[in-house]
Formats: sequence, structure tokens, C-alpha cells
Amino acid sequence: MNEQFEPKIVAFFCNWCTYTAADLAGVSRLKYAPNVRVIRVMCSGRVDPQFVLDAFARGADGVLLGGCHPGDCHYAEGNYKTLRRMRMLERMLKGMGIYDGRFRLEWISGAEGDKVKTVINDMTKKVRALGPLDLPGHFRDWDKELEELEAHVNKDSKKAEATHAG
Amino acid sequence: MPLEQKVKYESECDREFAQWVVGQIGGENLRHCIQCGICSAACPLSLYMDYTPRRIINLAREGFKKEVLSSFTIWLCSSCYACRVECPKEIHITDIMYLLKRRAIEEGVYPRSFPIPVLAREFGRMIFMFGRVNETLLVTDLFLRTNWFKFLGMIGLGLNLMRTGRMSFLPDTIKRRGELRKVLDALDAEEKKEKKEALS
Amino acid sequence: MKYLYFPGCSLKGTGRAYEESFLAVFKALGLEVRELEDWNCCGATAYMSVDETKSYALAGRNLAIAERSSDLDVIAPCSACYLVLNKTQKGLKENPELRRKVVNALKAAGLDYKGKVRVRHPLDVLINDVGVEKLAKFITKPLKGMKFAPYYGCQVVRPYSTFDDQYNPVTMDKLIEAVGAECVSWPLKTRCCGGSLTGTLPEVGLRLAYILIKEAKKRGAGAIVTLCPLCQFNLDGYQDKIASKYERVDIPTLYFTQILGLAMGLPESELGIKRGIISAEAVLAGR
Amino acid sequence: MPDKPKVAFYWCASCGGCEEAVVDLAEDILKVVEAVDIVLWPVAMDFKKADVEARPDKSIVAAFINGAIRTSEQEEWARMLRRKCQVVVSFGACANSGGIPALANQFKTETILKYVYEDCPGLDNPGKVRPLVKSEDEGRTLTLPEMHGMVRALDQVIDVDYYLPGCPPTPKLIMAAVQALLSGKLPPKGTVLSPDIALCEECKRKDSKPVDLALTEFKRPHQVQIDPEKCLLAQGIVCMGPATRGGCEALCPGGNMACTGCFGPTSRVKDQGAKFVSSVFSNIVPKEEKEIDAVLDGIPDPIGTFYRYGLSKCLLRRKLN
Amino acid sequence: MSENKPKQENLPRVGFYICHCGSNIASMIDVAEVQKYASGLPGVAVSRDYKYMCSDPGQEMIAKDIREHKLERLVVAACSPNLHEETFRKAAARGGLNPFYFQMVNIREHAAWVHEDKKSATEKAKDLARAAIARVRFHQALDKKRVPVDPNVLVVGGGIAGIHAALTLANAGKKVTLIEREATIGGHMAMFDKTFPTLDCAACILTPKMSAVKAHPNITLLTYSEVNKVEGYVGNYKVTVKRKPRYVKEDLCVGCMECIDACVFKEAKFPDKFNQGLGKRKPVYIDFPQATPKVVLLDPETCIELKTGKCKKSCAAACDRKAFDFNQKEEIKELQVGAIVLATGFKAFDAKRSPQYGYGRYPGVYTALEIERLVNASGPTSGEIVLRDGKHPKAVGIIHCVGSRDAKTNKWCSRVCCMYSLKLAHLIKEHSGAEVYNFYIDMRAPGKAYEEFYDKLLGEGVHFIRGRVDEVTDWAMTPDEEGKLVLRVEDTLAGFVRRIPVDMVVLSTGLEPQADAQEVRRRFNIGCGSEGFFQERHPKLAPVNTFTDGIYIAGACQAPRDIPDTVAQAGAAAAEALALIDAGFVELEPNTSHVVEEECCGCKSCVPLCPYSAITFDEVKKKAVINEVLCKGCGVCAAACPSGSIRQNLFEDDEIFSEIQGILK
Repeated sequence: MNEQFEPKIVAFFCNWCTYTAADLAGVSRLKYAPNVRVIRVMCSGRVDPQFVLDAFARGADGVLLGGCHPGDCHYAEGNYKTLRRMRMLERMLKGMGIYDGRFRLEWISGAEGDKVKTVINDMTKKVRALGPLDLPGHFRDWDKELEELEAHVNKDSKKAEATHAG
Repeated sequence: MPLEQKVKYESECDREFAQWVVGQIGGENLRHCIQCGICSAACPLSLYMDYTPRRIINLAREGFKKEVLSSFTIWLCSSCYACRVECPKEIHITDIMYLLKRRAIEEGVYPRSFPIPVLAREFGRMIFMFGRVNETLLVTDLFLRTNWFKFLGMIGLGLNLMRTGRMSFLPDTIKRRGELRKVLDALDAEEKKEKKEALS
Repeated sequence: MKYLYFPGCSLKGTGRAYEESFLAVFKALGLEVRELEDWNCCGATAYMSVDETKSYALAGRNLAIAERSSDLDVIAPCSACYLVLNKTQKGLKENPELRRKVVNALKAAGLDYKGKVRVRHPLDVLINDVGVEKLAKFITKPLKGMKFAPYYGCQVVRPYSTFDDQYNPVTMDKLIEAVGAECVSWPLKTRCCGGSLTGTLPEVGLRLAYILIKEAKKRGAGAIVTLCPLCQFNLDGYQDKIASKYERVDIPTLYFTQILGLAMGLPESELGIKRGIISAEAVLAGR
Repeated sequence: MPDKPKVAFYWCASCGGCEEAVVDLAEDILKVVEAVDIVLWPVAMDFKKADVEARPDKSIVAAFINGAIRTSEQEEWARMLRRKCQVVVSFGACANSGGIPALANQFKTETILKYVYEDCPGLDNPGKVRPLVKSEDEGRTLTLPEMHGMVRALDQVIDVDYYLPGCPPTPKLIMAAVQALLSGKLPPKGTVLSPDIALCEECKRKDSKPVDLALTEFKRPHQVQIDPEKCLLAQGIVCMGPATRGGCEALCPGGNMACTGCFGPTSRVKDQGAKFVSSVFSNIVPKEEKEIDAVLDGIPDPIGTFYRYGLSKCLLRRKLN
Repeated sequence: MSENKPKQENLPRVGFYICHCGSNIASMIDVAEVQKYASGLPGVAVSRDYKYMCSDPGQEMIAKDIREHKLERLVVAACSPNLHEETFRKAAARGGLNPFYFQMVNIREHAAWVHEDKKSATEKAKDLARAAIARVRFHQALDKKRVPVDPNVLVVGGGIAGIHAALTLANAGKKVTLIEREATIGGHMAMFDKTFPTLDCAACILTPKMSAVKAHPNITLLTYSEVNKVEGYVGNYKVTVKRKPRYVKEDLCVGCMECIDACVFKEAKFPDKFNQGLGKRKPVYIDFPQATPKVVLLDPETCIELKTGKCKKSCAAACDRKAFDFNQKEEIKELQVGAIVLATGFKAFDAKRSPQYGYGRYPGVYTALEIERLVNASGPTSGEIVLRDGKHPKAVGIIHCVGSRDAKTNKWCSRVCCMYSLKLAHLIKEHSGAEVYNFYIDMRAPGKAYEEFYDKLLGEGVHFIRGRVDEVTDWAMTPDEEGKLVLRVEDTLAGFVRRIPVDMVVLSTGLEPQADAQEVRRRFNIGCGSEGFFQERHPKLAPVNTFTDGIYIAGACQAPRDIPDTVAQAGAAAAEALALIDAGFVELEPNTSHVVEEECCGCKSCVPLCPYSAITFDEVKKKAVINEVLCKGCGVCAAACPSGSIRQNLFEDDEIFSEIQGILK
């Protein structure tokens, strides 16, 4: 396959800084990679680690989290709460074999349209280099061993039923 | 005095040239120039230049290749970097002068009899031969090549240097010339390869 | 403290006095310097006009050898060498493609380049590693009553200077005061002396040199103090010609290492004082 | 005598604690035995696979299956019981979410076998012999169940009707479940047979928890003299209570032990570990990455701590490699 | 584990609409394809594309469909929700649908405008649409909360912007508090001599407005004061103000200045800040004759009594109003306001940051602000142009763009320098008859009668040299350069370098954000652009609004700006504040969080997380409770509740999980 792999990255952007910055990037017609899908939350502090895991589990190759710079949070300190949780989440992801910047936390202020561009381009490049994560695919592979046995057992049960019939 | 037509036609400018400059290391910010002229003002040599540095930047940007490459300006640049640190747009003017000089030599359009290009090449030759440069030999050689009676004018200096023991006639050389050659040859090979790829 | 020493062609030729005084002073200060083995010409400014990649490779070889031999800082007293070596570090860092070419070429000759070494100027080392306070302890014969015009020239302060201000450098001023002399304040500290042109276009070089020595003299400097072999050569070597073209100025040009050496009481002979074409005897007589 | 409803107990990858729990019903067990007719209970009575196999499908009212699914044999039993029984109750933490065995999902099977049969200290196995699925011995063929690539919760292998949480489930909950079954008053399929509210609700220490919790460090139980009254989190001890379903009446905190989360999350939470992290680490004090990391270092084994009983149900399911 | 997907059969009926936005979206995204794709998605009853969804016909189409097709949910793929979310919510309402059964998809700012490959941009649009359609099913019917607005207004900054905004609001009958950090209002404008292009004197037009402020019954003026803290939300702000001590009772002092004459210092000997240090003042002083309030103050740094307590206090003795109070302490005041106008102005670029121009090194080098004072009739030299060495300049060079249009200092154009440089050129020539040179890069005169003013100056024989000066130096090449300041510059129009000797150099310094702009914006919870000026909500459509409702910005705190534009903007800010107040109430976005009582175990994890103390613990029920009026809807608590018992409206777990699933399906 010479078709190069295009990663899918799920992003959670806070409404006041990073989402606005992404709007600014648009208004300024900055061009960046089309690999990111943004989910808007009011504050990066709304992002529950479950969301990040769920995104990976459903096939995201990367997850990007964007909030206001420390000290600039529209809600005073939401981004600190994000930072604390996500530092631990990063450790857990590593423990589960997901690292090398597949998960990324960035502070991007409402004025930093250009940073949205550089971060997205950079992350896309890096995740592309890592190749697909494809957890759904892994889940399927892992469960093959079940299908095999199921088939085999069902065969037996047919026999069993037959004997009963007799 | 002969009349010279000053009007320029679009057919006379070479957009690829401009593009090429922008693509070189140091050329990146070329297009951002606001023609404020601080480079010319800062330049200790602009008073001798046929085009001030500011004008060179603009000519290059507009693609007036002939004017740029055949100008004295690029050869007068003494690499003092005054323009580079003053430029409000962070244009690497000194580096641009370098890449223009290289292009001029490549295309053989530099002003003949003008000693600087000659020096540059002689300098290169010496390094290739010995790995080091002997100033005395370099200068002597240079004057003999360009304008030898100027050399006579330098005799006084030569004597002074001998008196103060600052002159030596034996070429200084490095031990592992082969090593240095290998490096330079490797680069030549690479360049050839690129050229070939470019053609195919 | 230990350092590697990259002389460059000039310090072995017309700039001999610089090497002599530099080594003498560092020795006296207990700073160990080891000459980089089998170094080659840095390529200076001229080579950059011939071939970009090669000039990076030339400097690259020196840096590679330095890395191989130790992890010491490299001292490059010559402005051109200082600039080219630093420029190479930066250039190779910022341009992956260029780096690839150069590194491959070096590998072809069994060398490798990582970009680890720091390239320093002796002035930087004296002011920032040793420090004025410590220097003061070594000053036995302060150069009382002498006035020097500090002349930094171009390529040490511009554009890569990491240790001094690009517009108004002051490290050498500090050193001049440290040796007990008076530092002439003048606006031409960093103006180009034309050195790279005098050889090829005398009329141009001479004018630039003339502007400097005239202004220095006018402001009462007994001598110009510099940190660059080419500047020294240019300001010192052409004063006869300047005399015939403009006026006779007659002002000696010393290296900062020379005046420091003198103040430390080292013998003139070890400092190459006699190598000045315009003799400094008269000026130094005052000691 | 009328035909009593038939009930089966079975164990998969488990420690046997769940079986104990059944016995812990004490005299109540007699009521159960009276009411039902136990057709399978390996820990207590001798039945052969064939006996169960021989029964018609859905002829057994309910099966209580504990333990996670690690081997082909366990899987086979689970599937068979699913066929034979009308109701399958996933019994205990291992069956519900993998339990302790599921911590193995952090390692490749090969890594585990190598450790157990080759590297494990105190091991005497010079030949580095490993059990084989099939082996010949004096002309006879011996077979062993195959080990799966990962440890699964019961409902990741077969369809499950109800869940009894806990390591092990408390007698009270078991009894309630059995009675519900017998009385036919069954809650909607998929229900976890325990209150859907977090543990703090039942915890004696609840009132001692400050409203302005601000954690500066985490300590492990052996590092502190635990105050028997005060909220354990407030003492800097990782207590999973807030992120864990209640129903055990806070036995562990009552016994001066932090809750380790065996009851799993509430129905509103998909991933117990992630959710707990979200809550507890929001409440630590530092703001600088370095200082934050210093606090996090107080928890040397995050996965083992936050997924002690639930790694099979972590949204990522197992470690990638 | 609930698979967050309602059963296929009872899916709510979704209407999907995608906007071409003229060609803005359509040129990069295959709108028709996305429309067609959406129509096939589960639950989608109607799927349409239209040239301009936000237009009346577009909105009408939506309302009509809702009625006719009994739509229960609405998704619009167009621009950023920050731009048109409200528009389409209203459209939904008009169709009889609860406005919050709506989800917007941003395919313009986040896709069409930022991508270059049509195929992938279209794919992205599909994913986002799918996600929104999946999400909107979980939306709940919500109502906006209405809260009353406090009719009082706070104006911060007493420059021309603040003064004008305050007067406008006060004239509309609102009670205004005007806060100024300095001892007098007037700001930079009070320092100016004349104003371009009309050359009317700054004082003549400013001081009447200053006294109007003082006299206005609706304005409370707090000078020498700063805002410490801001709490609350739009319509209901609580502001804490710190008043620095003047050591003179403001209500008693009548500004007779007897005390100044009486001061034990016979000679004024301390640098006078208002005059840029060109003049001198005593420890007891008043900035300038028309200072407002006209009240003297003591400088604790230099007043002997305040420093040592050992002064005979002749100043106090000379005051028959007994206004002096050497023990005056700093005062803290609390204000309740509904809206705030920030007009904190700018800071002039520090010329020392461009060392090549020798400011501070050569006494002949001045900043523009110093010249304003120098040519000012009420300035230190009563308008006579005298150099620091007492000489009169024969030639003067004015250097434009100092600290502007320069990557090393400030990248932006400061917008006013060209014009004030022309003004200063005129005044200097007028006052001194010297030869005046203007060194400019581009002459920017884009205002009413500005170009004409430039033309006038050209006529006056002022030299205009197009080129950025390299350096101001004192080394002479020719005899006539001896003892002069030499400017080296390329005359770019002539094409060669010139050396021009002058006696006086004026640096036209640019405009910068105030030094404490960052702290101030944090205090008021608004944003700053990368260059440090306050960030407007929208560069074109909301230039005086900020991202925090009820807080408006005016004047040079938002960007470099001249007086006419500043006044216009101040008016606009005042009008915005009035619009807010006169509505009488604000509707709050219902994205607040709430605790589900029967699910809460009372673990208190959420309580310390709320920055607005909206979460309390009910000691009786042993459950957490959220006060939805205080809640600002960040959702931190919802994310943190360890048993998932806190929900945030519009951002429920189910909504976000289904959005994730939708994106990745």
C-alpha cells in the first residue's frame, strides 16, 4: 500500500481559548492537516479521562486536549485540574502501551491561531509516523480465539442434541 | 555619453530566480522586506556599491537576475553582518549576499578582473590542496593573477611583515589531507547524484 | 579549567602575536589549552562564497575532531573562525537536509558530528569563566594612565554573540578597566574595519581603516585594542598607505591578550609586542 | 416430592473465595438447599461434566458463575452452562470485571509463562519444563486446557443476566439475589444486584471528610498510622470508595482498610479507574508539572491500584504489545 | 455498561442543514455530498443544503420544516457556533422547537477555511455531521435563566476614552464610577500640546470634559485608585477598589496651592513625572494647573514628614482648610456594578530599548512625549524649545517607527506616529525655526484631513526622507558634522546613503500595551492578543466587546489608536453597556451543572473544585448541591464526580460519548 496512512485525531478544545484560536486560524485562513476532529467543551476541565480512553477504544490514533494557558483559564483554575488528571492519565496510558505523544495536552490561547496550526501539523506528522493504533482492530483479533472455540463447541452441542433426540 | 534605456519589461525579469533565492538557506524572509533601507544605512560599504543592499533585495525579489548577479554590491559585502542585526524583518542579508555570490560564480557572470571572486576561488583551491591557508601566498598569488603592478605597491607591507616575523612562504598543511579530500569528494558525489536526479 | 584551542590560519601567520599572547596569558592564569589536532582552515568568509555545503563541511570536520577528542569547549580566538564555527553549529541544527549531507560526508571519512561542542571566544572565557574579580588578582603591573579604544569589529559580536551585546558590547571595556587603563568610549567599537577587502580593494579597505584609527586617535586613545587578527593586521599594517592617501595617524593596535599579559607582568617577548608594525613602545613607555 | 428448581454453582479463574462466600451463608445455606436442588457445585459435591452436558438446555433455573475466563476449559464450561441455564448470574469481581487475575492483562502470555516456569525465584525447574496442551506419557495422551491470550470477564464471553459484585459478594447480597430468583421478582436484565450509589453513602467515616479536600501527598497504608475515625482519602490514603458501588456496608473502611474498589463502578461510569483518577487528582494541590509528578509518584502502580479488580473492563481492555 | 445509543425505532426525528456560506464552504467542501450522506443517517428525517443558512430564507426553511416534518432535533453545519449558534437556536424556537434541541457543526472555520484538499475536507465535514447527529439525540429541553442587571457602571481609566465613556453613560442617567490610577484624570492627552490634524490645543478640548466629569451628579470620580478584585458575572459584578493615600483630604482641598509655596523645600528639585522629568516639582505638588480633581498630594518618597516624621510641616500650616492628614491610610472600597468599561490606555515605547538611537546616551535625543511637554505653553520651558544644554536647535531630526514595525521590538504599526510626527515637525519649526527632517518608512495618513495635513507640512518645507535611520552617532566625517548628532540613513527615494547632522533628535516612539496589561486582563477575566493588547470579541463585528459578557474595552488598551477613533470607540463601549443595562436582565446560558440527589453519595469530591463556590454540601441530606445561579458551566465537577452523579446541561456524558463515537464510526 503506497497510500500513506492518515491518522484520525480526536481533539477536545475549550471554548474560550483553544476553540477560539481554531476559529481564528480559520478566519486567518491558515492551512493545516485535516486529520483532527474537534469536540467543543466549555473548559478543558470538563474533559473526563474516560473520554480519552473511549476515543482510543473507538479507533482514534491520537487524542489532543487544548486549554487556556496556566493562569488564563476563563474559569480561573479549570486547566490546572485538567493538567493534574491528565498527568496521571498519561502514566496509565503508558502502562497500557499508549505513549509517544498519541495523547497530547497543549495550552493555546485565543490569540494563538498559528499555534493551533503548528500543533495540529506537528501531532499529525508524529502520529502518522507512529502508524495506526486501531484498538477496535486489536479487540477483534484478541476475540478471534473465542470465535474458534465457539464454533467448535457449537459443533459438539449439535452432537449432544442429536443423542438426546435418540 | 551613451543613452541607456531605463524602462524594464516583465519579460526581463526571472520569477524562478526570485523563487530560488527564497528557497535557499538564509533567503527565507526575502519577500518580507519593507524597503526601509536600514541595511544600506548600516552597511559600511554601501557608499561604494552600484546598488545599495536594499535595492539588491528588491531586485532579487522582483527577479532582476542579471542586474543582481552582475552587480559589484554582492562582492563588496565584507560579511560584517551589520545589516543582518538591524533588519526589522529579520532578513538574513549577509547570507543572501553569499548565495548570490555563489550563483554568480556558478553562472560565470561575476565582474571579470574584479579580484574578490578570484580570491574566493584561489582560497578554495588552497584549502583543497593543503587544508589550511597561507595568507602571504594567497595574497601574492592573487595579485599576480589580477593586477600585478598593484603587487609592487604592497612590497612595503611585505617588508614590514618580514621584519616583524609575520610572513612565511612555506604552505602550512594538515596531516590527514586524504581525510579532508574524502569529505569534499563525498559532497561532490552527492551533488552529481542530485544533478542527475534533477535531470531524469 | 581546560579548553581545546582552534588557532585558525591567521594565528599561525600574520596573527602570530595573538597566539603567543593568548597562550602566555592563559598559561599564567592556570588555564589549560590544548591545540585541536590536525585542524583545518575554517573556510572563513571567502569559502562561503564558493560552496555553501563544503564550507559547512570544512568547519564540520573541525567540530567532529573536537567532539572525538574530548567534551571540552573549543576556543576560537579569530573572529572569522569563531563566527564560522558557530554559524556551522547553528546551520546544521536548523537545516536537517544540510546536516544530513554534511554528516554523511564526514562519515565517509570516518568522522561523526553530533553538535555537542560549544565554541567560545577567549574574551568570553576570561570575563565569564574566570571573571574580572579573579583577573584582578593577577594584575601586578596595572597599565596606569594609558588610554585604549576597545575595538570589537564584526564577527565576534554579530550575529551569533552569546556573551555580549550586539550594539554596544562591553566585555573588552571591562577588561581594559581591569588592567588599570582608561577605556575610551567611542561609537565605532563594532564598525567594520574593511579588513576582508583591503587585500583586494585597497582603496575601500583603507578608507574604513582610516575612519577607525582617526576617530580613535581623536578621542585620545594611545592604542586600539582588538580581538581579531584580521582587524589587527588591517589597522596596523596599512598605516603607511593611509598616510599617503589621507593623513598620518600612527596609532598602534594591540590584542586584548597582549595588554592583559603586560598588566600581569609577563615579558613583552612572550607577548609578541614587537610584532606590531606600528610600534607600541612609545605608548607603553609610560608604564 | 415436587421437582425443586435446579441451581448450579461453578468457578472459573478465581481464588475460591466466592465459594466460601456461599458457605458463609451459614445456616441460611440450609434454607437454600431446602428450596433448590443443586446440580453442580465442584467445591462441595462431585459432578462430572457429562452429567451437566446430559441435561436438556434451559433445564437449570440459574447458574452462579464466579471467576474470570482465562482458559479454553473455563470458556467451554461457561458456554455450556449458558445453554443449560435460564439465568446466569455473574458472581463476584473476577466474573464481573476480571478481578485480580485480570491484572495479568498487563503482560504477554509468554512473559507470564516464562516467569512462572523459568525465572520465578525459588523455582526448581532446571529443564525449564513447561506444561503442554498435549503430551504423551507411556503411550497415553494427556491434554490440558489452552491458556487464552487474555483474561476476560464472564460477560465478555457469554451473555449474562445479573451481576453480584464483590470480592467476594456479601452473604446479604447473595441471599437477596437467591430470594429474588426464587420469588421470581427479577429486576431488568443486566442489573447489578447491589445499590447503584457509591460507597461513601454507607461509610462510617463519611462525616469526617472535609469539604475542602486538598491532597499534597499519597501514602500507602504501611507508611502511616491510620486514624480509625477519619476519612481515609483525607489521610492521603488511596480509597476507591467514592468511585465504587456500595452494598458491602463499607466493610474495609470499617476494618481500617481503604476500599480497593471490588464492587466496580456505578451504572453511570464506564471506566472505574479513569473516573477515580479524574476525581481524586483534580483535588491535589500543586500546579507545576514537577510538583504534580512528585505527588503522583506516591502511587507507584497506578494500574494495579485503580484497576485492581477491573482491568478486563478498562476501556482499553489490556496492555498493547 | 449502557451502549449510549437510543433504540433505532424510537430515534428522535433530526433535521440536518448544511450551509454553502456562498463559496466560503462550498468551494472546499462538497456540500451536496455531505447533505446526501447525512440524509442516510439513522433518525435523519430532513437533510438540506442552502446557500446562506443564516439568511432569513434559510432560517425560515428550518422553522417551516420543523413544523411540517415534526422535527424533534436540529443540526446545522455552517460556521463557528461562536458566530451563529444563537441565530439557529432562535430559528428552532420560531419553528416551535426548544432551542437547545440544536447542535451546530463548525465546517467553515474548522474545515473549509483551513484545509486544501477537497476530499479530506469533505470527509471531515461528514464525520463532524455524523457526530452532531449522534449527539443531538441526547439533548434535553432547557430554558435560559434570567437574572436582573445592576444599572450601575464602572469605567476603568481616566484618559480621554474613559472620560468620554463615563460622560456618555452618565448623561444617559446611569450612575458611573470612574477609576483612575494617577492623581488626575486626563491621561496621555493631557500631556499633549496640540492635536493633529486640526492643531487645536489638547487642553482646550480636554479640560472642559474633565471638569464636566468632576461636576456630573451621576459620576463618582476615584483618582489615585486601582481595581483589586472583580467577582460575579454579567450584570452583577462586585468590584474591590484600592485608594492610595494622597495625605490630603480630597473633600477639603480647593487646590489653592498655598501649601506648595509654603513647602520647606524652597526650590522644586524633584523630577516631575508629568513633564517627563524635564521639569522639577516639590514633595507636595499638583500635576498641572487643570488637574482634576484639583487637589494637591504628597509624594511619600520625597516628603520629609512622611519619610522621617521630622518636618515642621509648613505646608499643613499654610492650609486654612486643614486638609492635610499625614496619617491617611490606604482605603478599600467595594462597588456593585452591572457592566464595566476598560479604558486603561497604552504605554509609550521605552526608547532605551533601541540603543542605536542613543536615547539616554546623547542629551540631544528626546522622545516624542518629551517634545509634547517641551513645546507645551504650560510645559517646563513654557513652550520654548531649549536643548538640555540650554542651546537652541538649528536642525532637528524626527525618526519615525521607533519601537514599531520592527521584529526586535514591536512588529505592529503604532498608527499615530506618522501623524504626531508631522504635528511635532510643524510645532518645532514654528517654535524654533529650525530645519526639520522627518525620517519615515511609509507615510501613513489614512484619516479625515490627514493627507491634507501631510500636504500642508510638505508645503512648509519640512524635509521628508524615506528611510529608517541606522544610528544616531557623534563621530564626524566632515567639519560641519563636528559637535553634531549625525543620522545615517539611506534616502531610499534617491537610492544612496546620507549623513545628516542635527542638534536635536526626536524619537517617534510607538504605542505598547500597559506594563501591567496581563495582570489587569486576568483580574477582569478577559483575553489579550499575542502583542499584549486586550482581545476584542470579534475584530469587525464586536470590536468593543470581550469574551466576558458585560465587560467592554475602549481606546488604546485594545490597539494603538488616535484620539478621534478612541472617542468613537468609547462611545460605542458606552452604548453596549447601556444596551445591556436597559434590557434590565440577562439570560444566562443554561450549560450549568446539577447534582442528581438520589445518585450522590456525598463524597464531597466536587465541593472544593468549584471556582465560584457554587457547590455546597447539604449537612442534613448529606448530599452535594449546586447553586445554578453561581455556576458558570465549566463542567469540572461533572468530569470529576467519581460516581457520575453530576450532569452538565449541553455537555452530558452521553452527549459527549456519542459525539466521540459519531466521529470515529
